Amino acid sequence: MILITILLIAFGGAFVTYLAGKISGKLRNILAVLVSLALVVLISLIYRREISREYYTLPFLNLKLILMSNPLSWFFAIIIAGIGLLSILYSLEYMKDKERLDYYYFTLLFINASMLGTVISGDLLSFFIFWEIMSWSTYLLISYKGGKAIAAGLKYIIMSIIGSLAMLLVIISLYSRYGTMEISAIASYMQTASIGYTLFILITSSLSFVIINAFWPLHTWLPDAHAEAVSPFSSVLSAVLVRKGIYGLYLFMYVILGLNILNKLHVGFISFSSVLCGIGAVTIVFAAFTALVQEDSKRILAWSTVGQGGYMLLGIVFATASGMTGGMFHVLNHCIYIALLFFVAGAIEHRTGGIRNINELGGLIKRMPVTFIAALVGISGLIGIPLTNGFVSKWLIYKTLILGNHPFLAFAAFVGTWGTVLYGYKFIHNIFLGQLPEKYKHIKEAPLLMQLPMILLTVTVILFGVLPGIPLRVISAIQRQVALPPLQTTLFGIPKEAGELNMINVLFAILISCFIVWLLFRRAAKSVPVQQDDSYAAGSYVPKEKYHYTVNFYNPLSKMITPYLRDVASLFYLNIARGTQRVCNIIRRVYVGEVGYYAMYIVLFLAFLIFIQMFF
Amino acid sequence: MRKIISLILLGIVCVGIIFALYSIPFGKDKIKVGKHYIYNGIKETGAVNIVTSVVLNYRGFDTLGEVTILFIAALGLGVVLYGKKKKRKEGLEPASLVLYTGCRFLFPLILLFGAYIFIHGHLTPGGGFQGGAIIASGFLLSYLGCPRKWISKERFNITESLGGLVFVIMGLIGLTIGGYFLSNFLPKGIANTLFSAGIIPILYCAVGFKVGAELAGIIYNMIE
Amino acid sequence: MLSPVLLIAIPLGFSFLAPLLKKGAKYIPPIAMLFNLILSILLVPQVMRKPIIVLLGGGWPPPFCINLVASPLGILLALLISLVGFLVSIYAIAYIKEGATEKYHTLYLLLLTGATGIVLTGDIFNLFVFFEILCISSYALVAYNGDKHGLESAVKYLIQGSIGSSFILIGIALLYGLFGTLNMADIANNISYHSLQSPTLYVALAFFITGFGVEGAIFPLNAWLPDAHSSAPSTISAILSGIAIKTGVYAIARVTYTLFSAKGFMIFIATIGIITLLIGEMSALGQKKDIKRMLAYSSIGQIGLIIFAFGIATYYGIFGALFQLVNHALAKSLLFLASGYMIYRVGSKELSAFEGLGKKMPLSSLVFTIGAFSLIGLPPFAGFMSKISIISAGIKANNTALFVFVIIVLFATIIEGCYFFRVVQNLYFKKSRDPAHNCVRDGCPTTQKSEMPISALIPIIILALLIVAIGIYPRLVTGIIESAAIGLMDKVGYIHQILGIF
Amino acid sequence: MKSIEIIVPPVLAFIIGLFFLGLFRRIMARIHWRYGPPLIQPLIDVIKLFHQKSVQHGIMFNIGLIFSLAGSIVVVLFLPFGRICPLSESGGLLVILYIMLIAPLGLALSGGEGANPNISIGISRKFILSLGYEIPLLLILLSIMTHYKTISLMEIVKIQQNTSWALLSFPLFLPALAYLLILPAILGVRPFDVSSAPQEIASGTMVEYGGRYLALATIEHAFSLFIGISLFVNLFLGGSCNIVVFFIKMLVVFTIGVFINAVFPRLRIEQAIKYLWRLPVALAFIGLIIVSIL
Amino acid sequence: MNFLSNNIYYIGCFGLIFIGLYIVLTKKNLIKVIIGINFIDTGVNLFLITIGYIRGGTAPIFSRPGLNPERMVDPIPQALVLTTIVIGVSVLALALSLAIRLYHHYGTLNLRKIRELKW
Repeated sequence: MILITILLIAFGGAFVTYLAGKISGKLRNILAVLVSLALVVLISLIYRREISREYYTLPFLNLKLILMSNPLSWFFAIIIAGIGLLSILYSLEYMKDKERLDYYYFTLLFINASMLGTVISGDLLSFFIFWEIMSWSTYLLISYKGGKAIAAGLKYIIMSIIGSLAMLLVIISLYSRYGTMEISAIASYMQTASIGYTLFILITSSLSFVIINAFWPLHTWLPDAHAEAVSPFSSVLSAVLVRKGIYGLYLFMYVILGLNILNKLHVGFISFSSVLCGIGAVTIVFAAFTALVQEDSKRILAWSTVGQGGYMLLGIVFATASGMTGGMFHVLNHCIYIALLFFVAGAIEHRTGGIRNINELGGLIKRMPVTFIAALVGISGLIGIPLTNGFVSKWLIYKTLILGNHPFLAFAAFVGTWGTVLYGYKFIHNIFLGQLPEKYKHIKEAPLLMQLPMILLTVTVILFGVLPGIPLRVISAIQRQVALPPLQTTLFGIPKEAGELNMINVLFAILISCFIVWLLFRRAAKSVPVQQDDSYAAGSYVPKEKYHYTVNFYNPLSKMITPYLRDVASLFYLNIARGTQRVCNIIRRVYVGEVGYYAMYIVLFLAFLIFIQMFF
Repeated sequence: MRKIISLILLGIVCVGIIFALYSIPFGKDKIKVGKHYIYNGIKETGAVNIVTSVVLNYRGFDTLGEVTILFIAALGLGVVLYGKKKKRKEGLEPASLVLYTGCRFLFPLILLFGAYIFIHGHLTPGGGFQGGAIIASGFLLSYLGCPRKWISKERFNITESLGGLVFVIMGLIGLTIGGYFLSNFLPKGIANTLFSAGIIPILYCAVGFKVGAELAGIIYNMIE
Repeated sequence: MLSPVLLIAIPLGFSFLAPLLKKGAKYIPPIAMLFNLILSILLVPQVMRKPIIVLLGGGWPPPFCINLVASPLGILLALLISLVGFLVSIYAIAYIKEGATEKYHTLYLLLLTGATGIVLTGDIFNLFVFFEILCISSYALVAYNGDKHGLESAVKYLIQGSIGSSFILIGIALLYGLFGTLNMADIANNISYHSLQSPTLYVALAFFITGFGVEGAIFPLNAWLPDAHSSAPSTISAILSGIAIKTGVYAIARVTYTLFSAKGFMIFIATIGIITLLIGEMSALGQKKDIKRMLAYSSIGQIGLIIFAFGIATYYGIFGALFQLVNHALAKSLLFLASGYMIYRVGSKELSAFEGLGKKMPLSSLVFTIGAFSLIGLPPFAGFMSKISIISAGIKANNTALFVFVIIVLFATIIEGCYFFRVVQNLYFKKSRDPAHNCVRDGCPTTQKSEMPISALIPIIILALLIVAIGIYPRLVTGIIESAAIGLMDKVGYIHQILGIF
Repeated sequence: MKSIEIIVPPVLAFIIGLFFLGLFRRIMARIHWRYGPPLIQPLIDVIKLFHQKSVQHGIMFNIGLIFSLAGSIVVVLFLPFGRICPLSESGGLLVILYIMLIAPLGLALSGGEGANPNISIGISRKFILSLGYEIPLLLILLSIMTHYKTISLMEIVKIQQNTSWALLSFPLFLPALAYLLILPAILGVRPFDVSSAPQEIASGTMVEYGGRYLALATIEHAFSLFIGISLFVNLFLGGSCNIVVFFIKMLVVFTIGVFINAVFPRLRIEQAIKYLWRLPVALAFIGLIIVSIL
Repeated sequence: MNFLSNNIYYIGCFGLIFIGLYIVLTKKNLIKVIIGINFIDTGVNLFLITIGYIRGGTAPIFSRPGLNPERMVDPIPQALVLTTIVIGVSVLALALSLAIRLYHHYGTLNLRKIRELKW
């Protein structure tokens, strides 16, 4: 009963929150926090439960709705609930003086609820229903801000509808073939399906997941949507919602089809997995370099979200213990640090009055140190500096790629990482380092309620980086569920038999070396703090406004790569959209407005009917 | 161009019709349900005029619909012509005396004739619609001939409504008494006499009044 | 005495009464429709057990007199008609202010009566008569506003409609000439003895489909629809879209399934449906200005979907079609009603005038959104359930052509999503542009909320609640739809029930 | 014993790195037909700098630099030095790659805090340049790892010692060549010293450093020299069981690098990238293809 | 010739229908179109009557005893035609009234000019 309770609390909580908002804002805020807290608690309670199912009949087409919890769904559910809670907490301050807050909280809770629904549904129909609810409610929140967000939302919803319709096709086709929608039942039926049918199922369904996960040719909705949504929601979007694609792929590839079938799916060199790998690799590289030339803090993060998806894909496509673990772990890690980074971007936006262009900022480290640390740790996680969580998962993925003899994929992943280094540094440098502009001389650190989620996430990034064994244990349970060999783990990493990674050694090495260097540093002669313009201008006059070099930070490089970064896919879709519009406009001319023609249509139709009936 | 296309299309339809009509030879006796009416009509309805018995008894529901359609037309005309500027024909020359007198003379006769037609609908050719149309022509005459003697529209409306109501109420009474809507609950009487055929004359009277009023109303609306 | 004939007789009686009441006429349609609603709900359990055959006139056995067939299908549609009619009439009490109001209400009631008659009757000519009742009253009502567009569209509608009626009549005449009977069961009986080789039958079927297609708005016979829907008063648009064209579809289904049982012809019907769907949806996407016209095109699309589902010609297909029919009736009337007052408030049918209306008319915008989502087929709204059943029917039919059609349906859904989301974002996310532009009538202050009057709000909220309720708990309607679908499939049973009554 | 193993490599690296710095200036001077400074001049410089007062710009200015040096030290701990490799069991070559990021990032953070446009430009160039050489470097490393089917540097060294040097084995000489070609870029010396061009942007990242900061930066430079060269020795020259042999190998590689440095003029950043992405990438790529096919 | 004389009634009524259709399809004056519609109506009505006709039949009225029921024409089409005539009249009336109002608004009855509603 606990699963339906979770869903009821999630959905009901959203509605109650909305209604409470009509009474008082405070009540609404408290309720929102309570609901999301309750979800976290409830979901933590079902950890370690064995696979449990709850049946609810939908008296329609004789379908059963099944709710199911298993390690996979628990893993995603806790991410969803956790990030949901943090983003609600964050919103309390961030959204304080915005309008239509009832709507905002309602939609945010509603999205969380529907995402929970997708992961704990045990049959494809309820999966799809929750998926669709998720799509449109997300749309409602993406467009919340108006302005540019409208177009972003429209782009998102159209692509998402395309994806979900593809999925619908698959689901219905499975249903009409096997007469059931239960995932486990379909999984057993699919073992005997023909190759062609399996391919159809796999390709069509993955269209939807590729879209939602924003893999390369279908990524175009994401940067806009993430950049234009309000920041707490961007973090939800980027951390959780986008990763539903990974969940879906995992579900279809491993839970429904299973390894045996996947291995059969190839034509010569090209197999389904290799196509996905290619997509992943292209996504990584393309996204990393596109992020490099962005000037908008949230857009950088959005593109990084696109890129990091590629790593996850590369991880989970290879059904080896380390690859799968790496992919899944990367989902978790990415969710943590990208949420953190969006919180950072939001905090800056909040304090500077909506500035997202990083070139206008600088030197904020002095005013917002906590935010800076959060950003630094977040970016380190994003890059994968050792001792942050991102490192462990990337390490696993690289290892899989290299040892699995896929050096070119590994190369793409590495290049992507280097791109990440570049834009990650740019993010920090342009926002936090250097000269503090005059107008931001008096801004304050982010409010406490906004700091709290950031601090929590920062700690988590480091914690999982040093003690990767904690999440890895959960992930290995997922693997056991789909009969994959689980990866052996220790608390600090991977034991020697599975390829030795020991984060605690690295931690001590770094700490000790830092200590030694620091001692050296302390012993040396003292230094005097000076004004930043002093040393540069040697005392002579420099304009106060801005000499922090930020604009076009990687100018030579951008000049070189920009020609290759034209978003061909985006243009292509735009042309399709325009073309469709044009065709529609032409088609509508059928209704010419002159009644004689209309009458002629009628007679034409009659004649046509008679004609074909006479002669066929 | 348009004409040619039209002709081609109509040609195709025409071919189809020709094929279709092969199975329906002209003038052959192919009556099926109708035969039943012809043989049992008098017995079952008491009306000598089989058409009337079909119109008001066997297919009385159609007639109700038909009355409704006319009603709709009247209402529709009212809706469409609503708010049109009423131009009283000031400069209208009064009709000549002959015409005026003729009209006044003929008007009651026409009404009477119409009434005759619909009252005897179950006996002779004719009926409510025909009678109503004749009555309406009387009003048309009076409108044309005696422009000053117009009858108020309200009365038409009331007559219309009452006629319709009588039809429906008769049907409902039939439903309660006979068990069927529009069933013939009155005694059928002796065939070929005026007071025969149960409710058919009553219905025809209602129809006659209604149609007369409606057509007159339509004419009124159009003229105005 | 719960006879289904009262569903027709009582509204007719009321409508004859209405002109006598003058000012009180506006309360007549709600009362009559409420009566119908209650009656049809009461009839449902009875009908589900066994269809009621009502004899009219002298009570002679069929085929010798007109009979009504209160089958699950008929009662389902009658229920739908009275429900939508009831709600729309409540809306109309406040909405219809100018013009010949009592005539409006009477005509409105007659239109609904005609629709009820169409779905209940078992006689082909009687069907035609009720069809004419529906058509003629809608010609008049389309012109109700009295502006040039209303008149123009009414004239066009009238010309096309009367051609269609004449075609129906020719079809009837051909059938009558062939079989000498007008009772649908009898004709069906005869046709199933004949093999379908006779060219007369072909031609009659062609005439029927063309004739009913005009009212049923299949492409290319639907040119009247966008005009009429966009220029009629919103209540009438709602009824036309929610009820009138549905009866046309019903008639087509009745003719093809029961009368002719043209199994081989069904794939053609499905093709027509798909073409209609595509044309409708694409035109709606192309129509960026006039919201009512856009909704009208969307109606065309939805009708295409319904016809496609009928054309699948399996039980599931018919089930999906009927389900979609119900949902579309609810959702589209909701949309037209909601847009009615929006248009009234902003004084323009331009889509761009709706910007930022979500703040001024929050409830109307909300229900508009719900209706739009339901039409797109997003869960948890009603449209999702029906769309999914149509798609599953299409795939289950195991036919390559139908599979391709299903993909086209999905494509059309995307287009649908595009234009509906365009409106939704206009409502909610765009700031209203020019304050002066917004409130032309009523002189309402721009910042203030200007929600609809309460009597107009209640119906649309009820409709929205219904949509959500059906979406969450489809059992509300699926029971009767299932038996209706079975009834429509079961031609032999139909004939047997009617002709075997004595 | 273990503790000595941990202490020895950084200390040696410090010494060797500073020695290389001195040697570098010396050789350059000889090539330029002048006497250079004494070999221990860098050490003297460092000691001297530690006693000088300096200016600073904020907390990150310090921490970044500390991190940077610490990162380099940790990298050294990961590299097999002769037989000694304290952290060989903690993740192998992949970890090295990532920890190597700490040093430049730390420097960049520290420099970024200085807010001097020269620094920013320097950092920007440095990162671009690093992207430039990382691409061939990654290809090289990948081909090695793929070829030896391991990610542990110790293993790689061991296999080479058992068979033959990678430089001399068939497909791997291509990546080795590529590595040699990009070695100056890795070491940050001419022709790839555009990021710290003294004449143009006043030494770039170093411009605000003085006193202990400059000292630490110099040490860091020394370490990075050591890392770059020792990586080559380990990867392609089979490492060594013996510290002395190892040192000699490093010396040879270093000298080659210095000669290249001495004869080429400084490249502009675009030219550098173009250079790095042409021949070395092509070589490494071909190598990788061959490796992955074999 | 025999064919013609056998089917002259059919030819007549369908002739009317097709003429009416042709008018509707090609004429641009609204009044003419309405007349065309009326043509169609009339044709259809005639067709209905024709279908029920028996060669040499009498009206189905037993106005005096001794009429041969076998010779009577079908009463149903006659009843139907009664209805359709009324329908035709209604449509005609409505159409004409619409035409009147339309003329007020557009000042013309040319259907090619009355096309503000399109697309």
